[in-house]
Amino acid sequence: MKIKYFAWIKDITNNDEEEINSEEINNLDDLKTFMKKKYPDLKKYLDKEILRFAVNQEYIINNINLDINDEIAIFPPVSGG
Amino acid sequence: MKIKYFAWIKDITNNDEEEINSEEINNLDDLKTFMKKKYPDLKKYLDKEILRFAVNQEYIINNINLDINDEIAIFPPVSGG
Amino acid sequence: MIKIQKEDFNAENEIDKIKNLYSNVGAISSFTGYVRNENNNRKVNSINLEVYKDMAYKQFEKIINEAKMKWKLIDCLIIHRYGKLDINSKIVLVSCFAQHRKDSFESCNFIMDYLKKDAPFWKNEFYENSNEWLANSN
Amino acid sequence: MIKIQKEDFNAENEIDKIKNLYSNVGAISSFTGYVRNENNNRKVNSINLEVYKDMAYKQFEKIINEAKMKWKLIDCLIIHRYGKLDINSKIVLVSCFAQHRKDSFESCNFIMDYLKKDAPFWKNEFYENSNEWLANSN
Repeated sequence: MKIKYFAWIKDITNNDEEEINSEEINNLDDLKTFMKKKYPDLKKYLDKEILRFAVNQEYIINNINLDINDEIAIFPPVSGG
Repeated sequence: MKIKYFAWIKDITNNDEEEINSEEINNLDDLKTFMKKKYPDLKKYLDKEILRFAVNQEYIINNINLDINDEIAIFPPVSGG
Repeated sequence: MIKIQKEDFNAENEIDKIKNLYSNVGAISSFTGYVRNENNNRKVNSINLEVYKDMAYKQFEKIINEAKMKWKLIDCLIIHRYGKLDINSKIVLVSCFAQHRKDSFESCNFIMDYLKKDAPFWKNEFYENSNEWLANSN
Repeated sequence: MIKIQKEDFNAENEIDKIKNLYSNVGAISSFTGYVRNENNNRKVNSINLEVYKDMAYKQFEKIINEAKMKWKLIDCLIIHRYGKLDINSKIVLVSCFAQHRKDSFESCNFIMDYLKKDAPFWKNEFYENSNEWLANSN
Protein backbone atom coordinates (compact mmCIF):
# COMPACT_ATOMS: atom_id res chain seq x y z
CA MET A 1 0.00 0.00 0.00
CA LYS A 2 1.11 3.54 -0.67
CA ILE A 3 1.72 5.68 2.44
CA LYS A 4 1.88 9.47 2.11
CA TYR A 5 3.22 11.90 4.72
CA PHE A 6 2.55 15.63 4.99
CA ALA A 7 3.87 18.69 6.84
CA TRP A 8 6.23 17.89 9.74
CA ILE A 9 5.49 14.16 9.55
CA LYS A 10 7.87 14.14 6.60
CA ASP A 11 10.66 15.37 8.88
CA ILE A 12 10.19 12.24 10.99
CA THR A 13 9.87 9.79 8.13
CA ASN A 14 12.44 11.55 5.94
CA ASN A 15 10.14 10.75 3.11
CA ASP A 16 6.90 12.10 1.67
CA GLU A 17 5.75 8.79 0.25
CA GLU A 18 6.63 5.14 0.46
CA GLU A 19 5.30 1.71 -0.44
CA ILE A 20 4.74 -0.48 2.61
CA ASN A 21 3.51 -4.02 2.33
CA SER A 22 3.60 -6.33 5.29
CA GLU A 23 1.56 -9.35 6.27
CA GLU A 24 1.21 -7.76 9.68
CA ILE A 25 -0.94 -4.97 8.24
CA ASN A 26 -4.57 -5.87 7.71
CA ASN A 27 -6.23 -2.76 9.02
CA LEU A 28 -5.52 0.80 10.07
CA ASP A 29 -4.70 -0.10 13.66
CA ASP A 30 -2.13 -2.60 12.41
CA LEU A 31 -0.60 0.13 10.30
CA LYS A 32 -0.35 2.45 13.30
CA THR A 33 1.41 -0.27 15.30
CA PHE A 34 3.74 -0.88 12.38
CA MET A 35 4.53 2.83 12.07
CA LYS A 36 5.34 3.19 15.76
CA LYS A 37 7.99 0.52 15.39
CA LYS A 38 9.38 1.81 12.11
CA TYR A 39 9.41 5.48 13.23
CA PRO A 40 9.84 5.65 17.03
CA ASP A 41 9.62 9.47 16.90
CA LEU A 42 6.06 9.15 15.56
CA LYS A 43 4.94 7.08 18.55
CA LYS A 44 4.09 9.93 20.91
CA TYR A 45 1.99 11.70 18.28
CA LEU A 46 0.15 8.54 17.40
CA ASP A 47 -0.43 7.75 21.06
CA LYS A 48 -1.79 11.24 21.71
CA GLU A 49 -4.12 10.80 18.72
CA ILE A 50 -3.35 14.21 17.28
CA LEU A 51 -2.65 12.86 13.79
CA ARG A 52 -5.27 12.37 11.10
CA PHE A 53 -5.62 9.54 8.61
CA ALA A 54 -7.07 9.41 5.14
CA VAL A 55 -7.64 6.23 3.17
CA ASN A 56 -8.10 6.80 -0.53
CA GLN A 57 -8.49 10.54 0.12
CA GLU A 58 -11.27 10.15 2.69
CA TYR A 59 -10.88 10.84 6.39
CA ILE A 60 -10.97 7.67 8.44
CA ILE A 61 -11.53 7.82 12.18
CA ASN A 62 -12.37 4.22 13.07
CA ASN A 63 -10.33 1.15 12.32
CA ILE A 64 -10.96 -0.19 8.81
CA ASN A 65 -9.48 -2.98 6.77
CA LEU A 66 -6.77 -2.03 4.35
CA ASP A 67 -6.08 -3.36 0.91
CA ILE A 68 -2.78 -3.56 -0.93
CA ASN A 69 -4.03 -0.99 -3.45
CA ASP A 70 -5.05 1.59 -0.85
CA GLU A 71 -3.45 5.01 -0.56
CA ILE A 72 -3.09 5.96 3.10
CA ALA A 73 -2.13 9.45 4.21
CA ILE A 74 -0.88 10.41 7.67
CA PHE A 75 -0.81 14.07 8.61
CA PRO A 76 -1.13 16.63 11.41
CA PRO A 77 -4.17 18.89 11.85
CA VAL A 78 -4.73 21.00 8.73
CA SER A 79 -4.24 24.75 8.40
CA GLY A 80 -5.55 25.89 5.02
CA GLY A 81 -7.69 28.83 4.08
CA MET B 1 -37.73 74.74 3.57
CA LYS B 2 -36.66 72.46 0.77
CA ILE B 3 -38.85 69.42 0.18
CA LYS B 4 -37.52 66.50 -1.88
CA TYR B 5 -39.59 63.66 -3.36
CA PHE B 6 -38.39 60.26 -4.53
CA ALA B 7 -39.60 57.26 -6.52
CA TRP B 8 -43.38 57.26 -7.22
CA ILE B 9 -43.98 60.19 -4.87
CA LYS B 10 -42.69 62.34 -7.71
CA ASP B 11 -45.53 61.11 -9.93
CA ILE B 12 -47.99 62.53 -7.41
CA THR B 13 -46.20 65.84 -6.81
CA ASN B 14 -45.10 66.21 -10.43
CA ASN B 15 -41.88 67.52 -9.00
CA ASP B 16 -38.75 66.10 -7.43
CA GLU B 17 -38.03 69.13 -5.30
CA GLU B 18 -39.73 72.33 -4.21
CA GLU B 19 -39.39 75.17 -1.74
CA ILE B 20 -42.30 75.34 0.69
CA ASN B 21 -42.56 78.05 3.29
CA SER B 22 -45.75 78.58 5.23
CA GLU B 23 -46.48 79.97 8.64
CA GLU B 24 -48.68 76.93 9.19
CA ILE B 25 -45.62 74.64 9.18
CA ASN B 26 -43.72 74.56 12.46
CA ASN B 27 -43.08 70.84 12.74
CA LEU B 28 -43.20 67.60 10.76
CA ASP B 29 -46.83 66.89 11.60
CA ASP B 30 -47.77 70.35 10.30
CA LEU B 31 -45.92 69.55 7.09
CA LYS B 32 -47.84 66.30 6.68
CA THR B 33 -51.14 68.14 7.13
CA PHE B 34 -50.03 70.75 4.62
CA MET B 35 -49.02 68.06 2.10
CA LYS B 36 -52.36 66.28 2.35
CA LYS B 37 -54.10 69.48 1.34
CA LYS B 38 -51.65 70.36 -1.40
CA TYR B 39 -51.51 66.82 -2.84
CA PRO B 40 -54.80 65.01 -2.14
CA ASP B 41 -53.42 61.86 -3.84
CA LEU B 42 -50.73 61.65 -1.15
CA LYS B 43 -53.29 61.59 1.65
CA LYS B 44 -53.99 57.85 1.69
CA TYR B 45 -50.28 57.01 1.79
CA LEU B 46 -49.64 59.48 4.57
CA ASP B 47 -52.64 58.19 6.50
CA LYS B 48 -51.46 54.59 6.16
CA GLU B 49 -48.02 55.67 7.40
CA ILE B 50 -46.16 53.77 4.72
CA LEU B 51 -44.00 56.75 3.74
CA ARG B 52 -40.67 57.63 5.32
CA PHE B 53 -39.30 61.04 6.21
CA ALA B 54 -35.77 62.37 6.42
CA VAL B 55 -34.83 65.75 7.83
CA ASN B 56 -31.37 66.89 6.82
CA GLN B 57 -30.61 63.39 5.55
CA GLU B 58 -31.52 61.63 8.79
CA TYR B 59 -34.56 59.40 9.25
CA ILE B 60 -37.18 61.02 11.47
CA ILE B 61 -39.96 58.96 12.99
CA ASN B 62 -41.37 61.27 15.65
CA ASN B 63 -42.66 64.77 15.21
CA ILE B 64 -39.87 67.36 15.33
CA ASN B 65 -39.73 71.09 14.86
CA LEU B 66 -38.75 72.28 11.42
CA ASP B 67 -36.60 75.21 10.47
CA ILE B 68 -36.70 77.26 7.29
CA ASN B 69 -33.24 75.95 6.34
CA ASP B 70 -34.14 72.29 6.71
CA GLU B 71 -34.11 69.82 3.84
CA ILE B 72 -37.02 67.41 4.19
CA ALA B 73 -37.35 64.28 2.06
CA ILE B 74 -40.51 62.22 1.60
CA PHE B 75 -40.22 58.79 0.07
CA PRO B 76 -41.62 55.25 -0.05
CA PRO B 77 -39.85 52.23 1.50
CA VAL B 78 -36.37 51.80 0.02
CA SER B 79 -35.21 49.01 -2.30
CA GLY B 80 -31.46 49.26 -2.78
CA GLY B 81 -28.74 46.59 -2.73
CA MET C 1 -14.37 54.17 1.16
CA ILE C 2 -17.85 54.98 -0.12
CA LYS C 3 -18.67 55.38 -3.79
CA ILE C 4 -22.09 56.14 -5.23
CA GLN C 5 -21.80 56.14 -8.98
CA LYS C 6 -23.48 55.43 -12.29
CA GLU C 7 -20.44 53.70 -13.78
CA ASP C 8 -19.63 50.02 -13.56
CA PHE C 9 -16.55 49.04 -11.54
CA ASN C 10 -13.93 46.31 -11.34
CA ALA C 11 -14.28 44.78 -7.87
CA GLU C 12 -10.75 43.34 -7.92
CA ASN C 13 -9.16 46.72 -8.64
CA GLU C 14 -11.27 48.55 -6.07
CA ILE C 15 -10.55 45.95 -3.39
CA ASP C 16 -6.82 45.82 -4.24
CA LYS C 17 -6.48 49.58 -3.84
CA ILE C 18 -7.61 49.24 -0.24
CA LYS C 19 -5.91 45.92 0.54
CA ASN C 20 -2.58 47.43 -0.58
CA LEU C 21 -2.77 49.87 2.34
CA TYR C 22 -2.81 47.15 5.01
CA SER C 23 -0.46 44.17 5.36
CA ASN C 24 -2.33 43.01 8.44
CA VAL C 25 -5.51 42.21 6.50
CA GLY C 26 -6.01 38.44 6.43
CA ALA C 27 -9.70 38.28 5.55
CA ILE C 28 -11.96 40.09 3.10
CA SER C 29 -15.65 39.23 2.91
CA SER C 30 -17.55 40.66 -0.01
CA PHE C 31 -21.09 40.75 -1.26
CA THR C 32 -21.97 41.67 -4.84
CA GLY C 33 -25.56 42.24 -5.90
CA TYR C 34 -26.61 41.93 -9.57
CA VAL C 35 -29.68 42.73 -11.64
CA ARG C 36 -31.42 39.39 -12.21
CA ASN C 37 -33.37 38.44 -15.34
CA GLU C 38 -36.51 37.79 -13.32
CA ASN C 39 -38.12 38.89 -10.09
CA ASN C 40 -41.39 37.80 -8.48
CA ASN C 41 -41.88 35.50 -11.48
CA ARG C 42 -41.74 38.38 -13.97
CA LYS C 43 -39.16 38.71 -16.72
CA VAL C 44 -37.05 41.78 -16.05
CA ASN C 45 -35.34 43.75 -18.83
CA SER C 46 -33.58 46.40 -16.77
CA ILE C 47 -33.97 48.52 -13.68
CA ASN C 48 -33.68 52.19 -12.99
CA LEU C 49 -32.21 52.86 -9.58
CA GLU C 50 -32.92 56.24 -8.04
CA VAL C 51 -30.83 57.57 -5.16
CA TYR C 52 -30.94 60.36 -2.58
CA LYS C 53 -27.20 60.83 -2.83
CA ASP C 54 -26.45 63.18 0.07
CA MET C 55 -28.41 60.98 2.41
CA ALA C 56 -26.89 57.77 1.09
CA TYR C 57 -23.34 59.00 1.77
CA LYS C 58 -24.33 60.09 5.25
CA GLN C 59 -26.11 56.82 6.05
CA PHE C 60 -23.29 54.64 4.66
CA GLU C 61 -20.74 56.50 6.78
CA LYS C 62 -22.90 56.00 9.82
CA ILE C 63 -23.31 52.28 9.27
CA ILE C 64 -19.58 51.76 8.62
CA ASN C 65 -18.84 53.50 11.92
CA GLU C 66 -21.36 51.32 13.66
CA ALA C 67 -19.81 48.18 12.18
CA LYS C 68 -16.36 49.37 13.31
CA MET C 69 -17.63 49.62 16.88
CA LYS C 70 -19.10 46.13 16.79
CA TRP C 71 -16.26 44.28 15.05
CA LYS C 72 -12.48 44.50 14.62
CA LEU C 73 -12.67 46.04 11.17
CA ILE C 74 -9.62 47.47 9.42
CA ASP C 75 -11.47 49.07 6.52
CA CYS C 76 -14.66 48.90 4.57
CA LEU C 77 -15.69 49.52 0.96
CA ILE C 78 -19.19 50.25 -0.30
CA ILE C 79 -19.86 50.88 -3.97
CA HIS C 80 -23.50 51.41 -4.93
CA ARG C 81 -24.54 52.19 -8.48
CA TYR C 82 -27.61 54.11 -9.60
CA GLY C 83 -29.32 54.98 -12.89
CA LYS C 84 -30.32 52.56 -15.64
CA LEU C 85 -28.88 49.08 -15.11
CA ASP C 86 -29.41 46.19 -17.52
CA ILE C 87 -29.74 42.58 -16.34
CA ASN C 88 -26.42 41.01 -15.29
CA SER C 89 -25.12 44.42 -14.18
CA LYS C 90 -23.54 44.86 -10.79
CA ILE C 91 -25.66 46.95 -8.41
CA VAL C 92 -23.67 46.96 -5.21
CA LEU C 93 -20.40 45.80 -3.68
CA VAL C 94 -19.72 45.66 0.05
CA SER C 95 -16.26 44.48 1.16
CA CYS C 96 -15.11 44.25 4.76
CA PHE C 97 -11.40 44.05 5.57
CA ALA C 98 -10.26 42.45 8.84
CA GLN C 99 -7.49 40.39 10.36
CA HIS C 100 -9.81 37.46 10.90
CA ARG C 101 -12.66 35.91 9.00
CA LYS C 102 -15.39 36.20 11.61
CA ASP C 103 -15.07 39.98 11.83
CA SER C 104 -15.09 40.48 8.07
CA PHE C 105 -17.95 38.06 7.60
CA GLU C 106 -20.35 39.31 10.23
CA SER C 107 -19.78 42.98 9.51
CA CYS C 108 -20.38 42.45 5.79
CA ASN C 109 -23.71 40.81 6.55
CA PHE C 110 -24.59 43.54 9.04
CA ILE C 111 -23.91 46.28 6.49
CA MET C 112 -25.95 44.50 3.81
CA ASP C 113 -28.86 44.10 6.23
CA TYR C 114 -28.80 47.81 6.92
CA LEU C 115 -28.39 48.71 3.29
CA LYS C 116 -31.44 46.71 2.24
CA LYS C 117 -33.50 48.23 5.02
CA ASP C 118 -32.42 51.87 5.15
CA ALA C 119 -30.22 52.97 2.24
CA PRO C 120 -32.17 55.59 0.25
CA PHE C 121 -32.31 53.83 -3.12
CA TRP C 122 -35.43 52.94 -5.08
CA LYS C 123 -35.70 50.32 -7.82
CA ASN C 124 -37.96 50.88 -10.76
CA GLU C 125 -38.15 47.52 -12.52
CA PHE C 126 -38.78 47.45 -16.27
CA TYR C 127 -40.68 44.58 -17.90
CA GLU C 128 -41.69 43.97 -21.50
CA ASN C 129 -44.49 46.57 -21.55
CA SER C 130 -44.58 48.07 -18.10
CA ASN C 131 -42.59 49.10 -15.09
CA GLU C 132 -43.00 49.04 -11.33
CA TRP C 133 -41.45 50.59 -8.23
CA LEU C 134 -40.29 47.97 -5.77
CA ALA C 135 -40.14 47.84 -2.01
CA ASN C 136 -37.39 45.68 -0.58
CA SER C 137 -38.41 42.20 0.43
CA ASN C 138 -34.76 41.25 0.78
CA MET D 1 -15.46 25.11 -10.23
CA ILE D 2 -12.48 24.01 -8.13
CA LYS D 3 -8.93 25.19 -8.75
CA ILE D 4 -5.89 24.23 -6.72
CA GLN D 5 -2.93 26.11 -8.10
CA LYS D 6 0.38 27.79 -7.35
CA GLU D 7 -0.37 30.84 -9.48
CA ASP D 8 -2.07 34.02 -8.34
CA PHE D 9 -5.49 34.79 -9.80
CA ASN D 10 -7.75 37.72 -10.59
CA ALA D 11 -10.90 37.21 -8.53
CA GLU D 12 -13.00 39.48 -10.76
CA ASN D 13 -12.12 37.52 -13.91
CA GLU D 14 -12.68 34.16 -12.26
CA ILE D 15 -16.02 35.23 -10.81
CA ASP D 16 -17.13 36.88 -14.08
CA LYS D 17 -16.48 33.68 -16.04
CA ILE D 18 -19.03 31.89 -13.87
CA LYS D 19 -21.47 34.79 -13.46
CA ASN D 20 -21.69 35.08 -17.26
CA LEU D 21 -23.27 31.63 -17.39
CA TYR D 22 -26.28 32.59 -15.26
CA SER D 23 -28.61 35.57 -15.66
CA ASN D 24 -30.60 34.47 -12.63
CA VAL D 25 -27.72 35.11 -10.21
CA GLY D 26 -28.56 38.10 -8.02
CA ALA D 27 -26.14 37.52 -5.15
CA ILE D 28 -22.48 36.52 -4.89
CA SER D 29 -20.85 36.19 -1.50
CA SER D 30 -17.08 35.84 -1.49
CA PHE D 31 -14.33 35.29 1.01
CA THR D 32 -10.68 35.98 0.21
CA GLY D 33 -7.91 34.93 2.58
CA TYR D 34 -4.49 36.64 2.49
CA VAL D 35 -1.07 36.05 4.04
CA ARG D 36 -0.78 38.54 6.90
CA ASN D 37 2.44 40.22 8.03
CA GLU D 38 2.05 38.86 11.54
CA ASN D 39 0.50 35.90 13.29
CA ASN D 40 0.38 35.04 17.00
CA ASN D 41 2.38 38.23 17.60
CA ARG D 42 5.26 37.11 15.37
CA LYS D 43 6.40 38.93 12.27
CA VAL D 44 5.78 36.73 9.24
CA ASN D 45 7.85 36.97 6.05
CA SER D 46 6.14 34.33 3.96
CA ILE D 47 4.43 30.98 4.18
CA ASN D 48 4.84 27.70 2.40
CA LEU D 49 1.54 25.98 1.89
CA GLU D 50 1.63 22.24 1.34
CA VAL D 51 -1.33 20.41 -0.16
CA TYR D 52 -2.55 16.84 -0.62
CA LYS D 53 -4.00 17.69 -4.01
CA ASP D 54 -6.01 14.57 -4.87
CA MET D 55 -7.68 14.67 -1.50
CA ALA D 56 -8.29 18.42 -1.62
CA TYR D 57 -10.18 18.15 -4.93
CA LYS D 58 -12.23 15.26 -3.59
CA GLN D 59 -13.06 17.05 -0.32
CA PHE D 60 -13.92 20.35 -2.04
CA GLU D 61 -16.30 18.56 -4.40
CA LYS D 62 -17.96 16.87 -1.46
CA ILE D 63 -18.43 20.09 0.48
CA ILE D 64 -19.82 21.94 -2.55
CA ASN D 65 -22.36 19.15 -3.01
CA GLU D 66 -23.27 19.33 0.65
CA ALA D 67 -23.76 23.10 0.41
CA LYS D 68 -25.95 22.63 -2.65
CA MET D 69 -28.21 20.33 -0.66
CA LYS D 70 -28.53 22.80 2.20
CA TRP D 71 -29.00 26.03 0.22
CA LYS D 72 -30.40 27.20 -3.13
CA LEU D 73 -26.99 27.55 -4.74
CA ILE D 74 -26.57 28.14 -8.46
CA ASP D 75 -22.81 27.63 -8.58
CA CYS D 76 -19.73 27.74 -6.45
CA LEU D 77 -16.07 28.63 -6.99
CA ILE D 78 -13.14 27.58 -4.82
CA ILE D 79 -9.58 28.62 -5.67
CA HIS D 80 -6.90 27.55 -3.21
CA ARG D 81 -3.24 28.30 -3.78
CA TYR D 82 -0.25 26.31 -2.50
CA GLY D 83 3.54 26.67 -2.50
CA LYS D 84 5.54 29.69 -1.35
CA LEU D 85 3.35 32.73 -0.71
CA ASP D 86 4.69 36.12 0.38
CA ILE D 87 2.79 38.40 2.72
CA ASN D 88 -0.14 40.20 1.06
CA SER D 89 -0.63 37.25 -1.32
CA LYS D 90 -4.04 35.75 -1.80
CA ILE D 91 -4.37 32.24 -0.35
CA VAL D 92 -7.95 31.30 -1.02
CA LEU D 93 -11.13 32.50 -2.70
CA VAL D 94 -14.57 31.04 -2.09
CA SER D 95 -17.50 32.53 -4.04
CA CYS D 96 -21.08 31.34 -3.79
CA PHE D 97 -23.58 32.25 -6.52
CA ALA D 98 -27.30 32.34 -5.70
CA GLN D 99 -30.51 34.14 -6.54
CA HIS D 100 -30.75 35.60 -3.06
CA ARG D 101 -28.31 36.92 -0.52
CA LYS D 102 -29.05 34.59 2.36
CA ASP D 103 -28.23 31.47 0.35
CA SER D 104 -24.97 32.87 -1.00
CA PHE D 105 -23.95 34.20 2.38
CA GLU D 106 -24.59 31.18 4.55
CA SER D 107 -23.16 28.68 2.07
CA CYS D 108 -19.97 30.73 1.72
CA ASN D 109 -19.49 30.70 5.49
CA PHE D 110 -20.29 26.99 5.65
CA ILE D 111 -17.69 26.16 3.01
CA MET D 112 -15.04 28.30 4.74
CA ASP D 113 -15.78 26.58 8.07
CA TYR D 114 -15.25 23.22 6.46
CA LEU D 115 -12.18 24.34 4.58
CA LYS D 116 -10.47 25.58 7.75
CA LYS D 117 -11.31 22.35 9.56
CA ASP D 118 -10.81 19.65 6.97
CA ALA D 119 -9.14 20.80 3.75
CA PRO D 120 -5.77 19.02 3.52
CA PHE D 121 -3.45 22.04 3.45
CA TRP D 122 -0.63 22.79 5.88
CA LYS D 123 0.94 26.17 6.51
CA ASN D 124 4.64 26.45 7.24
CA GLU D 125 5.14 29.99 8.47
CA PHE D 126 8.52 31.66 7.89
CA TYR D 127 9.88 34.24 10.35
CA GLU D 128 13.16 36.16 10.40
CA ASN D 129 15.32 33.21 11.49
CA SER D 130 12.97 30.28 11.87
CA ASN D 131 9.86 28.59 10.62
CA GLU D 132 6.95 26.71 12.12
CA TRP D 133 4.11 24.43 11.02
CA LEU D 134 0.71 25.74 12.04
CA ALA D 135 -2.49 24.09 13.12
CA ASN D 136 -5.64 26.02 12.32
CA SER D 137 -7.08 28.08 15.12
CA ASN D 138 -9.29 29.93 12.65
